Amino acid sequence: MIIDHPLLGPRDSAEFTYMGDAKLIDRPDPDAATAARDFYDYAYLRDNPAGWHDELWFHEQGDRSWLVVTRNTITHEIRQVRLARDVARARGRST
Amino acid sequence: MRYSGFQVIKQALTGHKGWTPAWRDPEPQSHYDIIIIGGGGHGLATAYYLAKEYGQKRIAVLEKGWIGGGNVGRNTTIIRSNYLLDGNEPFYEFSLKLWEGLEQDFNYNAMISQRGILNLIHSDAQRDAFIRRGNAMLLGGADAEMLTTAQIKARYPYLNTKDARFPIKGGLAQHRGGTVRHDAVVWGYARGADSRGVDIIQNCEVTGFRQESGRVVGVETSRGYIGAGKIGCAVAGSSSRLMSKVDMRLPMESHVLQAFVSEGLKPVMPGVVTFGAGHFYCSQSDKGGLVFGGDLDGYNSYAQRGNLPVVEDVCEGGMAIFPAFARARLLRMWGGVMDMSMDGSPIIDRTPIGGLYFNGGWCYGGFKATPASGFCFAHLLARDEPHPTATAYRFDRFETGHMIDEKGMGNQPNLH
Amino acid sequence: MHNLTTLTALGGADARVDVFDHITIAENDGLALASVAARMGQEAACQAHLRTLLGAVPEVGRAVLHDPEAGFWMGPDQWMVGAPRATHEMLADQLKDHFGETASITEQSGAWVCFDVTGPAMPDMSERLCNIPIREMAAGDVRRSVIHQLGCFVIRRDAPDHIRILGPRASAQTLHHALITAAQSTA
Amino acid sequence: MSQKNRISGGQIDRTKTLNFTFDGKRYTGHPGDTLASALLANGVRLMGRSFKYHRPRGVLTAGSEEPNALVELRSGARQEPNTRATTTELFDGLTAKSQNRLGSLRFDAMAINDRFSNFLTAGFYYKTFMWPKAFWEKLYEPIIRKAAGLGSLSLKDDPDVYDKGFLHCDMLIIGAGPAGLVAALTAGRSGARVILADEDFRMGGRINSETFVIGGTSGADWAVTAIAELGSLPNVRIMPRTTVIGAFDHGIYGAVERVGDHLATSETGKPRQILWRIYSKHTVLAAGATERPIAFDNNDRPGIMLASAMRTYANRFGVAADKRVAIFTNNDDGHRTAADLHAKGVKIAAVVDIRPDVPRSLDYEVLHGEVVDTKGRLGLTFAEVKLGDGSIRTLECGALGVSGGWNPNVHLTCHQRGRPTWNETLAAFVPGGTLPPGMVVAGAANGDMSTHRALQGGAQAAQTVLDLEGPLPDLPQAEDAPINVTPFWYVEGASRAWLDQQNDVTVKDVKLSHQEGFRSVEHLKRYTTLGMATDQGKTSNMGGLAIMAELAGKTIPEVGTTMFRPPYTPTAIGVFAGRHRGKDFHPTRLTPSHKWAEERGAVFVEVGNWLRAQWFPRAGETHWRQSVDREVLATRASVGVCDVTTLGKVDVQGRDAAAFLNMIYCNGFGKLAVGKTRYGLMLREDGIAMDDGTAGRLAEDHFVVTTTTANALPVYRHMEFVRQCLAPDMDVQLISTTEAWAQYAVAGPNARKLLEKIVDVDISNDAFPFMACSNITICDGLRARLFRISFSGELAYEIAVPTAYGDALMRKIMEAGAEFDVTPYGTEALGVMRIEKGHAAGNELNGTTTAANLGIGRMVSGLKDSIGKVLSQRAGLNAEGDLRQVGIKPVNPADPVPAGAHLMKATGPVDAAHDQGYVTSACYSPTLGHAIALGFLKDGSARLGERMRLVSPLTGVNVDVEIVSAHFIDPDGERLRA
Repeated sequence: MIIDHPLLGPRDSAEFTYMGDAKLIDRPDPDAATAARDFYDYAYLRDNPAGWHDELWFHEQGDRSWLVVTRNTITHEIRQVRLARDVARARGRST
Repeated sequence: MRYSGFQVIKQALTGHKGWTPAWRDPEPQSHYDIIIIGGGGHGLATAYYLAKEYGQKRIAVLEKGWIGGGNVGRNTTIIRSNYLLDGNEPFYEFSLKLWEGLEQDFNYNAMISQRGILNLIHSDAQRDAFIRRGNAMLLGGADAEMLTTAQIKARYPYLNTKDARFPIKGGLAQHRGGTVRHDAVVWGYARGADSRGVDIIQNCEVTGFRQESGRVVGVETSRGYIGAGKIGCAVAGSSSRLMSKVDMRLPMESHVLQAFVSEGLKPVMPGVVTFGAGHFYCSQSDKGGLVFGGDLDGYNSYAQRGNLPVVEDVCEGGMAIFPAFARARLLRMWGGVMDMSMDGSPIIDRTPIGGLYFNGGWCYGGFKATPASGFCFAHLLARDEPHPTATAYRFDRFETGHMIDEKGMGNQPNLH
Repeated sequence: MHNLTTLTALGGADARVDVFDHITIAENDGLALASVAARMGQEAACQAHLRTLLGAVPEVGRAVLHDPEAGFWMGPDQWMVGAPRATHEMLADQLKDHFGETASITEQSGAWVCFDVTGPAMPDMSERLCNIPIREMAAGDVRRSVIHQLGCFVIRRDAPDHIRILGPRASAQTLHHALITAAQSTA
Repeated sequence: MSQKNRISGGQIDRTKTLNFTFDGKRYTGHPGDTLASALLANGVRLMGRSFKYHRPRGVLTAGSEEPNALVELRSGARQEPNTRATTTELFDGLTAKSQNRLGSLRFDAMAINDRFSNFLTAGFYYKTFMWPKAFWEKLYEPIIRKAAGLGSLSLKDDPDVYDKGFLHCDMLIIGAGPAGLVAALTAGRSGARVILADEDFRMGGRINSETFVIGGTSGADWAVTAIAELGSLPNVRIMPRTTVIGAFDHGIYGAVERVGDHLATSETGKPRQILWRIYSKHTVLAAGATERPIAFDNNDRPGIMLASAMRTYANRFGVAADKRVAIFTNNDDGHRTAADLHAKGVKIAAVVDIRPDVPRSLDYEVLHGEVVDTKGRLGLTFAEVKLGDGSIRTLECGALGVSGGWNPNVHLTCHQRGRPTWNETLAAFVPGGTLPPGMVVAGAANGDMSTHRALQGGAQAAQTVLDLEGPLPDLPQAEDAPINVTPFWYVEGASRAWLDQQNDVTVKDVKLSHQEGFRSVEHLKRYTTLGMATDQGKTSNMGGLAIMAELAGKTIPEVGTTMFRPPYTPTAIGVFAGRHRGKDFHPTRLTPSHKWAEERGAVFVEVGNWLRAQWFPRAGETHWRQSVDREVLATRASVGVCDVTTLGKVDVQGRDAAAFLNMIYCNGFGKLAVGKTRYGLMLREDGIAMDDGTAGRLAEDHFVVTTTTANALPVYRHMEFVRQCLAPDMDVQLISTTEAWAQYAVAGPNARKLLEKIVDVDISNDAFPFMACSNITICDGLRARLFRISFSGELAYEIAVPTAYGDALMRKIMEAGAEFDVTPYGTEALGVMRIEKGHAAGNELNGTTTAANLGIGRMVSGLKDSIGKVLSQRAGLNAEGDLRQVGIKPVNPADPVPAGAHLMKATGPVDAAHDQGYVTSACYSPTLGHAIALGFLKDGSARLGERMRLVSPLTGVNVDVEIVSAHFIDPDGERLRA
């Protein structure tokens, strides 16, 4: 597969390490009353869709960016690639 | 019809006119006591044991395509029970024991061949871990033997002990491990279940569940609504997709695993060998093909195909230990969609929804588990309590912290 | 001044050169290296310092081939700066002084082995080594890529037949062996 | 030996003669021949035996779809089984053997199977061999296995080398027939970067096999001219002998170039084959079409081949399949073979056409009818024809060309999601569904069967994908005749009609499969093995599908098609591995003192990709334990030095560096003073220990984090995840510096005295106490880092210098330490000392252990958030009586306490149900004079002093042990603070 890196352009997916569901960006509040349940959900339950999937790839043999890749798990088509850092900021992790 | 050598001769002499379909092709009835979704190895085995061991009647297996089209027909056919952890070893040993009597039990030659499996050791830490595992196997009633490099070399003289990057320092053998003709397992269970009255309904895709007051009462299918007292799901890589229809999120991801076979060759591999310093394992089929595989492609996938980097990775592993295989040719590669769980171990459990039961999360170890998985799932469906060898395979183990993590990789499914 | 002597990455006292018909592979032992990572909120200031140092800020995937300091882009807000070791043994300290609080500087001199590959068969050889579109790359293009499983930087230099490869120093011999076999296989 | 079937013409070089042997017999051929064409020229029809019945077989085809003519090529370590004679380029000195036979090829004892074929029908083995139970493995299976398989491996290490590489282009053109050549010319002239790959050694594809005229010249000559022009374009790469084996995601193609297979031996250093990963923006698939046979009784005798193959042998190779041939066809193309061979003087016994309105010929007899049977034990002698009026006619012929129509080679269109669609006119599948992105199909592969349409299709494809303006280029004149096929798959008969010749699947087998309910295409394939042979059903699948359709009362497209999977043709496993063999399997990482250690005769051990000194034997030491014991004792008595460069190092800088470490470590780092180091434990988010190490604070905003050797990469990746994804606005910068610094542990009571001779600073206990760290200089000015940390339990330091100075520093330490008898120690002594000290390492941090298991549960700070904190509190990880790390020692000091052994209560059952724990790490402690071990024991911390039984049935150990503290030496840490 080829991942169109937002900075570097097309790169072979073999240069990347995969971690899966981009929901892992949304780490729950450890101080919430529901933290135990929230972290269980965060760490273990996955949507695992057959279709479009936001997922984390690390450009290990490249610029060391974590990316959020929107990929179709049936066709492997890739629709969007973003820097995970930008996604994290957009999801309110800037504190 | 009972299969036997006599029958084969009789039919040959009478123009093979008497052979009948191995299983019927029935129209779905309006209601069954138990519906199994998924006509793979586990689903068919479940139906078989429900009928045979648990005296259940009015059972149907619903398969969206043709039976055996999923992972049971796409794996590398290895059976073994060389597990480490308490939650696993008794279950897999139960499975191996079931394999050992299976052909006579379901009257089908599945070519179960206990030619042994050997895990190569390449470092002292690996030896320590394998000794611990071998001891766990022996203490659990399975068989295990530690082999020296010389003993291994006697069996595999062409093993690379000359210039191996990671020298071979021995191996853990399970002689009762081996291989089985995978399709025959499907057909044997299907035929055995069918002859006990189970309806095997192919080309029947479940599109939804009908629920009444927190309980499932039937399934919507591509062939219409079918009512059910209980429903068991055994759909492997499609688990998340199916269970999302009842709004369940599962502790698993679907990943593609590739497998490979070479052209037919005269016998060179007596048993199964796994490389301990790379991703490669190999056996030789009765037809002569080297059957081999390695690691997952590594990304979520519902496509039954993989990509080139893993092919190369696997062949590099192969060449690392078997440089004499260089001129053998890879004939065919294919992929199966694995239900990779969060700790690498399966789930056989009730769901929060009444009457709905789940069997999945087999990662890439589902084939060897087929008999025990079917047996234990049948037990759960029939008795509403877990089979004694499968008590640890609970949904809630992740929430309570009772993971069964053989590889120690944590909640990273593609590393199990 | 200390009297400790260095070994090259290949373990020799002097840098090694291998000459083939159409390829020359030369170990380059004369580089001092340090990485520069902009501090959060100091990106513009850091780039300004880079500009004064190199004459320009290396863009994504590019090098600025400048003397005595040269630099290339490593990652978001991160660059590698190199200079002759003979004059810049204390490069990291020099850069710390230059960048002040605008950047985190990390000494990298010991982390890399450097090979200069030159000759008309260089593109053919590159195609056996790593997944970069060597024939489309212009002078100053930099690719981080994999050579024999090793993460390397490949820098296309000014001369059309010249690439510089920075690879992990501990695997210098593996990388060298890969280059030699590729040269033999190609040339 | 004369080439008795050699006729005029062909693209072979008759000025040179090549010698070769087949089954030990000498023959000659010419450059340009394949092994198959040369054998046929020499009158050899019998080339192999079938898989199951061991039927005599000859060539069926002239290409890579060949099911029958498989040989063991070459000898010795280069022996290559199952090699298709039809694609093997002849070279001087070639040797080949027939395979899958017991005895000679002519008298194969296994042919007895053919006599029992009625019992060996599809799937017979599933129904028998079950009794008695033990007999399957003891008797039946060994016989079956021995009989199965085709060729043999030499089982010697392949002496040839393989290479891999990457190519990038604008357009990949697969197939250099008329469509591919025109596509390449069109694209090449536009300046696009083009790769033109063809599996054949001669570019031109089908036109090399035909007598067609293209643009007023012979097709073969036109191809030569086209190739010459392409060769002059610098942007076009022409790759003959290159098979594109698979179409992978996003325009990545796998291709195998056979660089040396046509040579007697590859040049030194040059690969036999290269696996190319081709990255192409666009692809034109111009892979042509494959002719398919018609099944009839005994249609498998040597001499019976595809009509197009017969034409190829005549036109391209100048070989007549026999002096007297017949043709059996259902389409006009079959007649071309008769016309071409007749023109070359070959006697045409007759053309048999199933169509009533057969094309007439003045040159030979054309019959309306069907071939119903054949004769000839080792080669065809007669074909029996049932004429339209029902009468039988026997044709004497040594070869029979069969033409059942053409199947476009759609394979690569299906490697992803494409599913071919049915074309009624061609009675064949053509590309359909979702093709691989960027791919267009041209020529016969697209169902455009005439040369004219192929040329047009090729030009159009190139223009379309490159978005070129303007009209199509002028194309040369070429034939544009339709094939006019009438679908016809098999002739009803009483005997056996082969579909899959290699796997011996007959029409009857397909019918039986249907009768037994194996009706889906996949069931048919799996039950009968149809299409699973080395040719992957290229000539047989369609026949099977057609018969299934007929039996099911469906159309062929309703029955469906089986999946086409890579590789397009079988591919050597070696080429997928490329250079990654032997020592080159993985890179090797060497530490800065490697050369020095080699000089001292160190024994090295693989630790991941690192090679580390395991111990340093001295003269007179005959067992590794002697060396290791000495190294431990010497270190504990005076001072030792160990290369610890392999530990992972991550530079952490920024204003938020401390806050960041607070996040990744479960224990606190916020208050760590500058100049201090702290032990840190990282958890995974699931609360399990991930890695441990130290972090030293060199400045307010600068830490150096160390990781274990094994986890350097995953820990760095995890830290970047936390930085970029969880804390995107922290001011923290990370960079791995593992290889930037050479680092040595100097340990032992004299460590300070030694280092004082090297460092430029005060390292007295007051100035540089336990857990201090600092940037310093050594040896009058060399920059260095010093950490006062101890893995051994001794007074110890770790000192780091830039890697290039590593060798010099090690020599300096040895020189300065001479007065203390400084002893270099390796990983074994390192391991012994850390076990003696009770430090957890990789064997303890096995991915399932918690901080609590390690006895450091209190380290998980409750005062702050950190990765893994919440989930580490789950009940299952904090159960009463859970595993705790303990020390284990034998009651009898002479007994071993091996790693991997399990702990049982002193009395009571020894089984899995009563398992109490296990040994993680073990060694002989020279300090204590007996074996010691670390392990995990249920409720371990409450059981110190308990006598237990340690068992390792696997290795025959069963000893009494005592549970003790894991800190075997200096439990209060006096030494390391000294």
